[in-house]
Amino acid sequence: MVPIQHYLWLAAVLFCTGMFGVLVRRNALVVFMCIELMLNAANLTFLAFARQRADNLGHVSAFFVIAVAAAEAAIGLAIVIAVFRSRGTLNIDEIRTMKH
Amino acid sequence: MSAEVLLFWAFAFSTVLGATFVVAARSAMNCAMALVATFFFLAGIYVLLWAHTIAVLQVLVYAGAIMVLFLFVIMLLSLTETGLPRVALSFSRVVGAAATLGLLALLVLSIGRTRTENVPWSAAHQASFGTIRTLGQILYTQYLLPFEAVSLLLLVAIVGAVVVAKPRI
Amino acid sequence: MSFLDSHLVNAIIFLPLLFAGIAALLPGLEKGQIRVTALVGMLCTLLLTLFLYLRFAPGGPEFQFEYRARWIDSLGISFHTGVDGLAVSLMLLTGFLGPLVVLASWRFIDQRVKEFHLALLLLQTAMLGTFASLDLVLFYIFWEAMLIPMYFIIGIWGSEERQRAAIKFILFTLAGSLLMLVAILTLFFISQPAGARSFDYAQIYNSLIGATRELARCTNSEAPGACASLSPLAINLRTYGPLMFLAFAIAFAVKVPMFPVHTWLPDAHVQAPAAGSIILAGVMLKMGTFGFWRYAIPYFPVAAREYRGLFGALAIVGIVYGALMCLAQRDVKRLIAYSSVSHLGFCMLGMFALTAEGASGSAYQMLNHGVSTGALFLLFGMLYERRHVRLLSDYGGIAKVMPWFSALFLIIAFSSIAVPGTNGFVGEFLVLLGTFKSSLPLLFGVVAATGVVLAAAYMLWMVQRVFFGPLTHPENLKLNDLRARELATALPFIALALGMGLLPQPFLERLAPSSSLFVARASIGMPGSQTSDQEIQIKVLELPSATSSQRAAPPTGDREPMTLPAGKYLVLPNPGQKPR
Amino acid sequence: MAFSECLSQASLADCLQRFFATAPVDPAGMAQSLWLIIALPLAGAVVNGVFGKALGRSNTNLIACAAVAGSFLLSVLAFWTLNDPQAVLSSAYRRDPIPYAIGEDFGTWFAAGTFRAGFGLDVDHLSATMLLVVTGVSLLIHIYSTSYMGHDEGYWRYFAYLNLFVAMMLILVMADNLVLLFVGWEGVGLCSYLLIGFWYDDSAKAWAGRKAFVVNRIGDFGFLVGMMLLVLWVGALELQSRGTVAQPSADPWRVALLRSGPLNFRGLEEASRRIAPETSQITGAIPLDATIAQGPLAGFSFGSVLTAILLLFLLGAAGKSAQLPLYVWLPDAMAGPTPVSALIHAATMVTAGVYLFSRVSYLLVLSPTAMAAVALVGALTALWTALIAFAQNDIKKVLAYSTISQLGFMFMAVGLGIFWAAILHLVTHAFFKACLFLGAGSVMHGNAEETDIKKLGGLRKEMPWTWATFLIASIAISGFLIPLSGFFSKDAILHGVHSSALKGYAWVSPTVWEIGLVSAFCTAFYIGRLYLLTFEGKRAPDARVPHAHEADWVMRLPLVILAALSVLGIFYGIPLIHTSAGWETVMENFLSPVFVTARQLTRLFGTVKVEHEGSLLAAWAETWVIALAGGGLAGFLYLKYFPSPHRAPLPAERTVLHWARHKFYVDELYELLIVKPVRLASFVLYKVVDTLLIDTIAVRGTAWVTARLGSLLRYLQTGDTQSYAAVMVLALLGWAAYALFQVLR
Repeated sequence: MVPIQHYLWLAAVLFCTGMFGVLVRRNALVVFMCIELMLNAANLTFLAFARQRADNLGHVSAFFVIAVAAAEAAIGLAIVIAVFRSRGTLNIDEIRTMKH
Repeated sequence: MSAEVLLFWAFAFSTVLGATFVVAARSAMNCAMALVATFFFLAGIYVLLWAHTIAVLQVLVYAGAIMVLFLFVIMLLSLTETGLPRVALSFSRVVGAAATLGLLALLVLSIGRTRTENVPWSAAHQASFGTIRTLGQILYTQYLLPFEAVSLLLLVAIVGAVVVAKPRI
Repeated sequence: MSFLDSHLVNAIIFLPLLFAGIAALLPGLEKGQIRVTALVGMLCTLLLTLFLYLRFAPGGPEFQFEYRARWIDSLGISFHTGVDGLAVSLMLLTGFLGPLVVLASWRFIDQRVKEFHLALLLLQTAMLGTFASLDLVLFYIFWEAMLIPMYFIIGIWGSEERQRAAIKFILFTLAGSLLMLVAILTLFFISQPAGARSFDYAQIYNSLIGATRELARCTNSEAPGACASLSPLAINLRTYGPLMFLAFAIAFAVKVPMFPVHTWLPDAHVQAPAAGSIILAGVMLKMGTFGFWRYAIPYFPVAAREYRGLFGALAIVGIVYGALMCLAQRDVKRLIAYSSVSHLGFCMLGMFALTAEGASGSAYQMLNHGVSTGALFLLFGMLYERRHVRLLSDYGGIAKVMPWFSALFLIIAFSSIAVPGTNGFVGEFLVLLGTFKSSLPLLFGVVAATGVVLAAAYMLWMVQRVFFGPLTHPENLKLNDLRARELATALPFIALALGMGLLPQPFLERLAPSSSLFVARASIGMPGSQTSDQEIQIKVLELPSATSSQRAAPPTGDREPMTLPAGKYLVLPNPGQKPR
Repeated sequence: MAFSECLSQASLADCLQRFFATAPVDPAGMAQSLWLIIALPLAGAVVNGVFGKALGRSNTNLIACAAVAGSFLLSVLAFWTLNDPQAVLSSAYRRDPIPYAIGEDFGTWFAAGTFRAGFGLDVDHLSATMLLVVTGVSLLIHIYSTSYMGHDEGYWRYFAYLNLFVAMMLILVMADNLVLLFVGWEGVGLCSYLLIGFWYDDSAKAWAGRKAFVVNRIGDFGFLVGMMLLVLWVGALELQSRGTVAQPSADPWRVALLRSGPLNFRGLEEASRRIAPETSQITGAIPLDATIAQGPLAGFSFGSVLTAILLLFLLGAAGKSAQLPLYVWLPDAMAGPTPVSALIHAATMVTAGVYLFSRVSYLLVLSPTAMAAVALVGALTALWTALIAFAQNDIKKVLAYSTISQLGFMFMAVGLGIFWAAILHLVTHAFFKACLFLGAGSVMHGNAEETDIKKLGGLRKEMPWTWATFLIASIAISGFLIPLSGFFSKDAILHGVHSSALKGYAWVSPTVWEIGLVSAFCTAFYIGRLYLLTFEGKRAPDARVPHAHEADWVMRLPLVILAALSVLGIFYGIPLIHTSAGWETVMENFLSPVFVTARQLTRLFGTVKVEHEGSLLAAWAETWVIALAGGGLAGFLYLKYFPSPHRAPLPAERTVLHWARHKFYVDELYELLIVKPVRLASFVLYKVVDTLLIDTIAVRGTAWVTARLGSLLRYLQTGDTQSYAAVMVLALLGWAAYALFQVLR
C-alpha cells in the first residue's frame, strides 16, 4: 500500500522539474514541453486524491486538464511556428516583443 | 514489498528520470522523445491509482496526439540538431532556479509533515470507480456545461492554430 | 404618474443611442444616408426635449418625470432619472444644439463620416443622461462617457494640433473627475449607516441635512460648547466635508473652466471642428456649473460657504482675466474660447452669490452662453470652412463679400456683449444684481461689472478686424455668402438670442423654483434662513418593490419628514475631536 | 364740443384753450396704443433691413419715412392728449392718480427673486416733449437723407439703422423704469456704432464707431452699477421705513415694489417722498443721513449712497452725452454720414443724459454734492470744448465740439435744478444744431465732400437756401445780432444759474455762471468764425470745385423747417404766462407737473435757494453784449480772411491754436494712460501667467515629472518571459512558505 505522500512527492518533483525547465531553457519548444510536465504533475495530484477519497471528480478534473492541455499545445505550437517564421529562431532571449 | 509498491517505485523513478532528460537534453528532438517516455510511465502510475480511463487518455492524447504535434513542429522547423546552448546564465534564471529548488524543498517538507492517519485510503475499491461509464455519466450530466465549454475551447484552439500558423488564409 | 411621464426622460436619453445603432448599420460610404439619419435622430430628440420642456410644470414638485428602477441592489445603485427646472432647461439646450451641430458639419466633415456621427449621437446620449441622472453612479457613468466621443471628435476631426489638444482635454477632465469619484465613494460610505447605503442623489442629500444643520450651528456660534456633542456623521462632515467639497469643486471647476485650470479650453476649442466647439461651449462647459449647482454646493453647504470668498474671487478673476486674454489673442477661435472663460465667470459668481437673483441669473447665463458662444463658433466655423485660416490678420473687410453672414455674426456678437434686448443682458444683469444683493463685498460686483466694458472692447475689436476695413487679402475676394443650409443653421440661434432677450420669462419661470431651492439648500443653517428640513428635503420616487426594507427611498409627497434608518455609521479617523 | 359752436359762445382764446385741452382720442385708448409709436419704426427697421435690397431705393425711402411719420403723428396725438385734464395716470405706487400723464404696463419683462422689470410705457409732459423732438427731427432728417444718401448703395442698411435708432430713442424716452430705459440707452449707442461705422470699408470710420461704443460702455458701466445700488437703496429704504408706518401691507408703494419692481420711475419718485429732513414730522419718513441698518449697504447713510448712485449716473450720462471726461468719442463720431451726425450726435441721442437727470430729478435734488458735480462737469465741458472748437477747421468737427459745449450748458442747468431750462435748451438746440449739421451736409454735398472750412468760403451766393438757414441757425445758437430761440434758452440757463445757490456749495453757482458767460462768448466766436469762413468772403483758392451747387428741394425743405423752428422756439423761452409765482416761460409752465416732486423736495431740503437779484432784462442785455462781442471778434478776425489770411497769428495765439487744434492732446493722453496699459497688461498676462506659469510650468511640468517616473519604472519591464516567470515563482514560493507557516502554527 503506497502512502499518498509518495504520489504527492512525485508530483512535486515533476512539477518543480518542469518549472525549472520553463525557467532556464531557452528553446521555446522545450519550454512548452516543460509546461506539459507541470500539467501532468497537477494531474497526478488530482488522481492521487481521487484515489484516496474514491471520488471520481478528480478524474473529471484530470480529463479537463488534458483537454485544455491539448488546446494549449495546439495554439502554442502554432505561435511557435509563426514566431519562427517571422524571427527565424526560437531563442527566447531574442524574442522580447513584450518589451516595447 | 508488494507488487504495487515495486511498480510504483519503478514507474516513479523512470518518470523522474524522463523528466530530467526533458529538461536536460540538448536537442529538442531528444527532449520530445524523453517526454513521450515520461508520459508513458506516468500512465502506469495512473493505472496504479485505478484511473484507467485517464491513463488511456494520457497515452492517446498526450503521448499520442500532442507529442506527435510537437514532433511535427520540430521536424517542420528542422530544429533537430540545431541545439542552442542549453542554458545561458542570467540573473533571472539563477533566481528562478533557486526559487524552484526552494519550492521543491518546501513542498517535499510540507508533504512529509502531513500526517497520514487522518487521511486514510478510502474503503475497498468499488467496481465503478474510474470507469469510462462513470466518468461519462458525470461528464454528460453534472458537468455537461464545462464539457461543452471545453469542446468549444478546442474548436477555438483549432481555428486559432490555423489562423496563427498560416501566413495567409 | 402616466407611462409617458415616467418614460419620457429615458426615451429622450436613449433615442440618440438608438439612431446611433441605425447609423452603425448603414454602409460607411453612404455619407448622405448617415448624415440624414443623424439629423433625423437629433430632430426627434429635439422634439421630445421640447415636449418635455413644455410639459414640465414650473409649480409642480421639484423633480418631475422621474423613473426609478432597481439596478444593483447590493451596492445601493438604482437607475434613477428625473429632471428639475435647471436640468430640463439644459436638456432643451442640448437637444436644440443637436441637429444644428449635424447641419454645421454637413460639408466640413468628409472623412470617417459614419464614425463622426456615431460619436455625435453617443455624445448626445451621454450629455442628456448626465443632466437627467439622479443617482451618483449613473451620473458618474454618463459624466465619463461624455469624454470619449468628444476626445475622438477633437482628436480625429480636429485641425493640425488635434492630438495634443485632445489629450490635454481628456487629462484635465479625468484628473478632476477621479477626485470626484473618490468623494462620491466617501460620501456613500459616511453619509448613511451600514446596510442602508445608497448612491441615490436624494437619499444621500436627505441623510446629510441633519448633520449639516449641526455643523452649521457649530460653526456659526463662537460658544465653546457649540461643537461639543456632534453626531458621528457631523464630525465626519466637519473633518472631511471641505475635502470632499474641494474634490467635487475641482472636478467641476476644470469643466467650467475656472481661472487657474482653464488652459485646456482654448486648445480644445481651437483644434476641435466647429461641431466639437459648439457642443463643448454649448453644453459641456455647463456640466461644470451644473455640477456645482446640483452636487457640490447642496451636499456641502458649510464647506461651500467656507470657500465662498475664494470661488467668488476666482470667478471674478475669470471674468476680467478672460476678457484681458481675449484682447491678447490673434486667433479668432482662441478669442472666443477665452470669452467663454469670461462669461462662465458670471455663472459662477451668480451661483456663489447665494441669492435668488444671482442663482436665476447664473442659470440663465448658462443657457445664454450655450446659445451665444455656440453660435459664434458655428458662424466662425462657416468662415473657417471657406478659408481654413483662423488668424485675425487673415481676414478683414469680410462684410463686403458676405453681408448676410456679417449681419448674423454682428447680432450674435452683440448678444455676447450683453446688449439689452439680447439674451446676454438678462443673465448678466441678474447675476450682477444678485452679487450686489449678496453678502459678498460690494467690490465683487463692481469688478465684475467692468467685464461689461471689456467684453465690448474685445468683441468689437474682433468684429472690426474680421469684417470691417478694406479687403486686404485677395483670397477673401471670392468668398460666397451663406447657403440656404447654413442660413437655416444660423437663424435658430439668432431667433433664440433675441427671443430669450425679449421674453425671458418662460425660461426664468422654470428656473425660479430650482434656484430658490438651491439658495435655500446652500444657505441652510445660516443665521438668516429659516427653512425647515421639510422644505429643502428632496422628495423622489421610492425604490419600486423594495425587497430589502432598509433601503427605502425618502417619502414622496407631503408625508412627515423621513427618519433615517438607525444603524452603524462609518466613522473615519478624525484627528482632533473624538466621536462619542 | 365742436370748435365752431364754441366760438359762438366764448372768445377765441378760450376756445383755442379748450380745443387744445380736450383730448382728440380717449386717453386710456391712447395709453394702450403707446407701443405703436415704437413699433412703427421698429417694423420699418426690420423690413428695410431684411428686404430693403429687394424693395429698391424708392420703396425703402417710402417705408422708412412713413414709419417715422406715423410715429410722429401718434406722438402729436399723445402730446395733445396729455393736455386733457382727464388724462391721469393711476400708478400702482401711490394712491392718488397723477395728472397730465398717461401710461400702460405691458407686463413683466423679467423677474427673479424680489426683482421685477416690466415693459411699461409712461408719457408725461417731459417724455411728450422729447417724443415730439425725436420723431419730428427724425422725420425731417429721414426726408433729408432720402436725397443725401441718394447715391449710396448701402441705402437700405442706412434706413434700417436709422429707423432702429428712432425706435430705441423712443424706448429710452417712454420707458417707465430704469431697466427699460437702459434698453433704449444702449440701443441708441448700438445704432450710433452702426451708423458711425456705416462706411465700414474705411477702417478709420469703423474704428471711430468702436471707440464710440466702448467709451459709451464705460459710461454704461457706471449706469449699471448705479442701478444695482439704487435697487439696494430702495430695498433698504423700504425695510427701514417699515417699522414707522401703521401697516406696511396696506401701503401701495410697498405692494407695488414687489409687484412691479423697484426701478420704476413712479416708484422712485414715491421713494424720494419717503425721505425727509429729520426736522420734518412726516410719518414714515427716513432722514437723509440715517445709517442703513442691514443689508449689503449696512453702515452707509442713505444720503451718501444716493450721492454715490447719482455720481455713477453722472458717469453714464457723461458717456452718452459726451461730457468730460468721456467726450472724446463724439468728434470722431463725425465719421458717420452727416444726417446721422445731425440726428444722433446733435439732436437726440446725446441729450439722453440730460433727459435721464430730468427724469430722476426728485433723486438729484436730494444730493447737493451730486448736483454740484453735474453743474461743474457741465460748465468745464462747455468751456473746454468751446476752446477746442476755436481751432478746428473741419466744419463737422466744429459743430461737434459746439454740440458738446451746448450739452455742457444743459448739464449746468440740471446741476442747479433748473430742469425746465435744460429741457428748453435741449429742444431749441435740437432745432438749430440739426439745422446747422444739415446745412453743413448740404455744403459738403455741394462742394464734393469738402469739409475744410479753409477751403470753402463765398458760398453765400452759390447756395442761398443753405446760407440763409445756416445763418439763422448760427444766430440762434450764438445770439449774435438778434436774439433767437437759442439765445433765450441759453440765457434762461445762465440767469437761473446766476440767481440760485446750492446748499453747502455756495461757490458753485457763481463759478458756473462765469464759466458759462465765457463759454457763451466762445460760442459766438467759433460759430461766427465757422459761418464767416464758410459763407462770406470770396471762394477759397484751393477749393475742390470751382462752383458749389445748391441742394435739391428735398434737402432744402428740412433746412427751412428747422430754421423756422429755431426762430419760433423763442416763444417757449420768453415769460408769457403769469402764475402765482410770477411770470413763467411756456416751457417752465408746461413742464411744472413733471418736476412737482423735485420742487417740493427742493423746498423741503432747501437744496437750491433761488434769490431773484437782477432782472431778466438785465441778464438778457448782458448775454447779448457778450454774444455780440464774440461774434464781433470773429468778424474782425475772419471777415476778410479770403483769399488769404491778411496777417500772421501772434506767437501766443499760435501756441493756443496749436494746442486747441490738437484737442489739448486728450486722446493721446487716454491712449497713453488707459488703452496702452490695458493692452500691455493683457499681453503680459497672456504670455506670463497663461502660457508660462500655468501651461508650461504647471501643466507641462506635471507631465514631465510623470514621464520621468514612468521611464524609471520601465527598467523593470525587461520583456523577458522567463524573468517574469521567475518573479511568479518567487511569489509562489512566498505564498507556499506563508501557507506552510500558517499550517505549522
